[in-house]
Amino acid sequence: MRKILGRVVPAAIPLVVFMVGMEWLVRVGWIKAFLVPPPSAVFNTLLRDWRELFTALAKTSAGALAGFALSATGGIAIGVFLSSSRAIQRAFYPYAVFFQTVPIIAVAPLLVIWFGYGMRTVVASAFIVSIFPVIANTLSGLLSTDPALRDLFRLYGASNSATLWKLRFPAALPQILTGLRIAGGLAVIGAIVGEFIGGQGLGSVVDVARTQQRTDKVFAAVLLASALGLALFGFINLLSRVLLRRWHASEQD
Amino acid sequence: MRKILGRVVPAAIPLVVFMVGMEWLVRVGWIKAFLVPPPSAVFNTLLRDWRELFTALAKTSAGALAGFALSATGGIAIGVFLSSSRAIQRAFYPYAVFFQTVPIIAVAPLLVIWFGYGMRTVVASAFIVSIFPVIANTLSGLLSTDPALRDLFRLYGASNSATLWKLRFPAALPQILTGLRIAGGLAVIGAIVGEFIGGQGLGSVVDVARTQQRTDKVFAAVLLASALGLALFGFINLLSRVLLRRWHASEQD
Amino acid sequence: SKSSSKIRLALNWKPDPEFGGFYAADFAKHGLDVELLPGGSGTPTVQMIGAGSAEFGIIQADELLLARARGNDVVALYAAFQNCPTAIMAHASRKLETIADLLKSGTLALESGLPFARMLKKKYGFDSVKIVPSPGGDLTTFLNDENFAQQCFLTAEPLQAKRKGVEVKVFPVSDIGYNPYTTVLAVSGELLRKNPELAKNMVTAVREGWRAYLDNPASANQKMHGLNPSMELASFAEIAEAQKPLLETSLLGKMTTERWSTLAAQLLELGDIPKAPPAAECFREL
Amino acid sequence: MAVITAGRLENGGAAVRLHNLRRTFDDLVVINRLTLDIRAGEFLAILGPSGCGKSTLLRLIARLVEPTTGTVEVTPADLKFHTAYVFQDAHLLPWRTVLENTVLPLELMGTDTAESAARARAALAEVGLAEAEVRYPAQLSGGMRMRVSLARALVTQPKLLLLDEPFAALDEITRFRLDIRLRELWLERGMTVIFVTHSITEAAFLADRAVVLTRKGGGIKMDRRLALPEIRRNELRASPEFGREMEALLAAMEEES
Amino acid sequence: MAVITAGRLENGGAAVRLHNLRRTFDDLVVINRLTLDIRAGEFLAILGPSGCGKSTLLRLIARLVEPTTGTVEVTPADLKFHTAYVFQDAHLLPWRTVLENTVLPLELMGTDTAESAARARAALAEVGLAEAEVRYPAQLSGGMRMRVSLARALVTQPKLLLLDEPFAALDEITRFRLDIRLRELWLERGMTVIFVTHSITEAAFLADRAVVLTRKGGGIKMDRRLALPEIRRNELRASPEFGREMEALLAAMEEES
Ligand SMILES: Nc1ncnc2c1ncn2[C@@H]1O[C@H](COP(=O)(O)OP(=O)(O)OP(=O)(O)O)[C@@H](O)[C@H]1O
Ligand SMILES: Nc1ncnc2c1ncn2[C@@H]1O[C@H](COP(=O)(O)OP(=O)(O)OP(=O)(O)O)[C@@H](O)[C@H]1O
Ligand SMILES: [Mg+2]
Ligand SMILES: [Mg+2]
Repeated sequence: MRKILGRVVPAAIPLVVFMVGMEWLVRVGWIKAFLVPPPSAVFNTLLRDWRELFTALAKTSAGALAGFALSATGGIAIGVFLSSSRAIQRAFYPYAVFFQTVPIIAVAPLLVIWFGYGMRTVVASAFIVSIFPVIANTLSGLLSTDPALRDLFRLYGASNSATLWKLRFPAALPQILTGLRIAGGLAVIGAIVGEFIGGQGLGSVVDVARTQQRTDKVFAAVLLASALGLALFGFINLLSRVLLRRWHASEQD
Repeated sequence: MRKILGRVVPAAIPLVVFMVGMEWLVRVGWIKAFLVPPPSAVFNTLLRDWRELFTALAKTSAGALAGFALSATGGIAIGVFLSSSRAIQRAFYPYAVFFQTVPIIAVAPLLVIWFGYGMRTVVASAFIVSIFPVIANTLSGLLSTDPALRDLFRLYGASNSATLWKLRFPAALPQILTGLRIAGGLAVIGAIVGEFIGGQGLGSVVDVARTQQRTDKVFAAVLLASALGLALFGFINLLSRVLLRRWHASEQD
Repeated sequence: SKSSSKIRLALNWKPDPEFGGFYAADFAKHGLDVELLPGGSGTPTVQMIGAGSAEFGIIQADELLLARARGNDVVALYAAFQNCPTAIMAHASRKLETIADLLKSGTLALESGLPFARMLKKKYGFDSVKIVPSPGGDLTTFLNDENFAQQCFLTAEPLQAKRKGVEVKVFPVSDIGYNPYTTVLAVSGELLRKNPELAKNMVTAVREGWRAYLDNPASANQKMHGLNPSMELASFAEIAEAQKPLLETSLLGKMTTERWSTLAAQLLELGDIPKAPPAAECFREL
Repeated sequence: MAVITAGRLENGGAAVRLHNLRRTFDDLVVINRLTLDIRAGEFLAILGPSGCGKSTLLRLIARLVEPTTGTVEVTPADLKFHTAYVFQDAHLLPWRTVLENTVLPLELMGTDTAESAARARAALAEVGLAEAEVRYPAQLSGGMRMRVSLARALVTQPKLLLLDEPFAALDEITRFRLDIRLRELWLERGMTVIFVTHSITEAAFLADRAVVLTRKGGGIKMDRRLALPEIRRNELRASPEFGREMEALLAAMEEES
Repeated sequence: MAVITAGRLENGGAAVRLHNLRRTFDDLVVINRLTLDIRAGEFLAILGPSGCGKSTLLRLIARLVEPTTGTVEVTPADLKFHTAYVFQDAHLLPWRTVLENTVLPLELMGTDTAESAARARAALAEVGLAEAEVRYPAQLSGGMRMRVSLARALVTQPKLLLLDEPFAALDEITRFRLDIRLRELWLERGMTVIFVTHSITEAAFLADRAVVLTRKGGGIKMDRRLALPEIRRNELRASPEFGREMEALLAAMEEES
């Protein structure tokens, strides 16, 4: 309990300071309420429209999580594939970059036609947006294996797959987890962009609220999206803690 | 020359295969041309509209590069700041995540109002979208310093800044470069999204071409955006090669 | 006076015939130095006016009512489109007679959150049609799927579809009684109070601009094509011709209390605004 | 004794033939024109000043480094099942406990898990680390890490055992004990052992043949068969034969310094 | 002789007082009730079986590890300018060349660059690495890496020099040479040296006082002042006094094994 408090309180302090400051700035009129709503209004909206917002959040969560799961597995798989030789990297890594720089909005019609309106487009969008960091971090982690340990495995005639799973992958884990940390937030963004196109969830709420000039609702939805991002982030931190605590410097106090 | 060819050729093979395949699929009618234009049409457009497209590319490049430069410096600075203590991480890292998950499109009005039409909004958008990977990778790199080396610096009473610049930063460099690799592509995307709102560059070309049913032009613009992303990527790879060649496993053959 | 400083007019889309009058206007003649700022998808012109990041902006009448309800003091000065160009188009092959027919099957893409969408829903119900977000001027899905209908601009997408060889049937939303002024020149209440002279000059210049454009769109079209080369010159001429009925040349920008009141009442009924503002607050005749 | 010797010959160990070997790093010639025949079942010590190329030679034999020119021939050829290597540094996997590290070679060879664990525990007991099996490398002392590395090499039953100063980080008492144990194991198993050491005493005590490398130029300074009994006990260290061998080695080493 | 001794006393070195020291890692008691007074300018050798806590003791003295209970007092107190430490592993920065690694402590202390480089080169020459200054750590042999680490410790002029088996990875000839050189430096500079070694001979040859730690329990088994001349030459190794000291140390060590 103490421990949890010890983690939440430091994170909450800047938030509280920020909120109070915003409320004050809006109240005295330095910031116009139709641009940035006062935090109190956002809270009111969260309470008043909670049913709509939380239903939307549930959908977005499902889309983002599915996209994230695909990115995590796909990104690691592609990273592993790319790590197998310099030639393969040269041949295919540029395409991963290519894939990353395609603006979803430009290929929206293709998404809709291939995946239809709704969840599948959302998942595809979350996936496309979030896979590259996993690939890049996995690859760079896999390429950084201590050459001495690689020699050890070579000596014992370890198969490629044994070398991968017993050496290179565990050694790359800290970096892969960093890739996942980045992918988590991007999957949420990707899901929301997908929802602009595919029409559901928080993306849809934001879209409607924007046309309605309901900044309070836009911010409430953004807040929920961020909370989802934070939850994913927290989950990966936990995973990182569990997996690395015993041996890696980054998880030792 | 040989060396350059040796790098370009493997990367070009899948491209050529893909292009020829697409052309064929579109020609025989398996893929409808209004969905995905045949590569030949995209090339024609590139040639015919080159002036418009390259002017747009120049603008997008400027925006993306400026955003990327800000992300690189800002992200490293924030990563360094976060690495200074667990308490600071707990207090501020969540906000970086928060910042990352805000969909640009939802806060577009704020961007335009704060930064005005045009370049500054584009730069801001590129910056917002691309900073998190730099932060995450910098932080995780800085936290992974070999404890034995940290002891060495402690022993010699190294100041925090000396420990940072002479130990933790160089040790984190491989991971920071990975962060920059990710940020490069994202800066391009961010710039284009910013251009949808701020109205210029390739973003604008895509935006208009979409409403004009000019898929060929949309694809031509996307292709140029990707080329920009690739150029940034290539630049970071080069940097990585120069900085790490002498000592890091990931840059040794 | 103020007229020497630069004045920004924020458009909500790229240069195209919809803004012909603004590009045809000779602002200098009225002592104005105006910069036209082309926008893109999601350019928030209403907020920009309110926040002072543009002195003037192009908005829709319903946007203005929503803005005022949210505490954003924006006032309409000149309504270019007397009739709302927003419409719904469907494949002609479906042989639909009315909007009601259209809502009985298939998919309809609507821009999320617009009042008329809720009006449609209230009137006919969306039970048997699938509502999806508008692809914003892109016709890919429409061309690909006969049972796909989408919101459009009377003067834009239908022409595009025809060019792609698809016959369409178009239902203007004014048919269901929803007809807000569109492409409205607006200004912040504050600026209007401080510098009514400036606003007056602006309106005069714009009115003359539209008159000139209606008489001869060619040179303004040329200028806009230069700024927006992705749109072909032929399209400019075609659209300029097609939009004439919507502009109602006889009125040239004039607005009436009655129409503003009707719109306010409609939005109030839909629950989009908490109370209807007096029409006089919403627009100013200069 | 004869029984063990017979066992040793039966197994045979691996034979290593180095022919006209040369290895350079950029401009640096580390090994040059080196020809050496190591018979199956031999116990060879390699000596030489720091930086002369001992580790590089072992790595060449283990095929972890390719020769620039010349050949390395190991028979039987399948390194995978026949070679074990104790590197100069421990090179443990930081995410595995001591036991998990020790079991690794068996895991890689696909040995059944229950048996692997038993063998790993036995090897750990051999190096005096029975109690540390659940600790992680970061929690060990330098000498303990090297002993884990040694245990890891001993769990397999290699035909060729390459040791790069395995006992350098150990106190003399433990070192002497392990010296004797290693010699015993060699007698029992009949493997070929190539042992790099800095200790002339240790080389003389353990090996049947000693090679001293030249400081520069990457060649062989001395190749000497040691005339000492098969079974070595601590008493040997005080004997005149031992002194004689020591002196010969020392002389060769000193010339190279 | 007297001159050097005077110089030594003048400088004085640092004094170290350990009082009732205890250090545990989780359940493991590594150092317990350890009280030890090390006079300024003393040359102390620490011996003990692998894993007994020697490195931990050095780390406690260097304040890299906090005592669980008890106190460590070093006078003068400013570690930064007075302590140098050769760790058991080389711990070089992989992105710096040999010269850049050697110069590091001076850089961290803010010494002028030109002078630093000269001093670093001198230190490298001392350990026989003058030619390797532009190489990177990954291009060095194990012994070369340890020598760089040694050079890095010697560039500063520490009052307290902590050495954790610095010569373990070196051949005996080089080792003997460095033994003598270290003793000379100690005499010249008059610093306090605490020297962890596994070699009983080396302890006897170098130190004025030797402490043997117990295998378990983290205490002191023996604390002995060595009755040997101030200047040590290789001939000493054959002398009867030397033999006597060796035997005493060996006995203590053996009891702990
Ligand atoms: N960080 C740590 N966490 C847990 N246990 C540790 C840690 N550091 C050292 N130990 C334990 O403390 C004991 C003493 O370690 P230390 O490194 O001081 O031994 P040592 O005398 O230097 O041994 P060696 O001669 O092998 O270097 C060992 O049992 C070791 O496992
Ligand atoms: N990867 C490498 N790149 C460049 N030079 C290298 C490399 N590996 C070894 N060397 C050089 O080769 C020489 C021999 O190194 P090696 O490690 O074989 O020496 P060694 O005899 O084992 O020395 P030590 O007793 O110090 O361990 C050294 O000069 C070393 O600097
Ligand atoms: Mg070596
Ligand atoms: Mg130790």
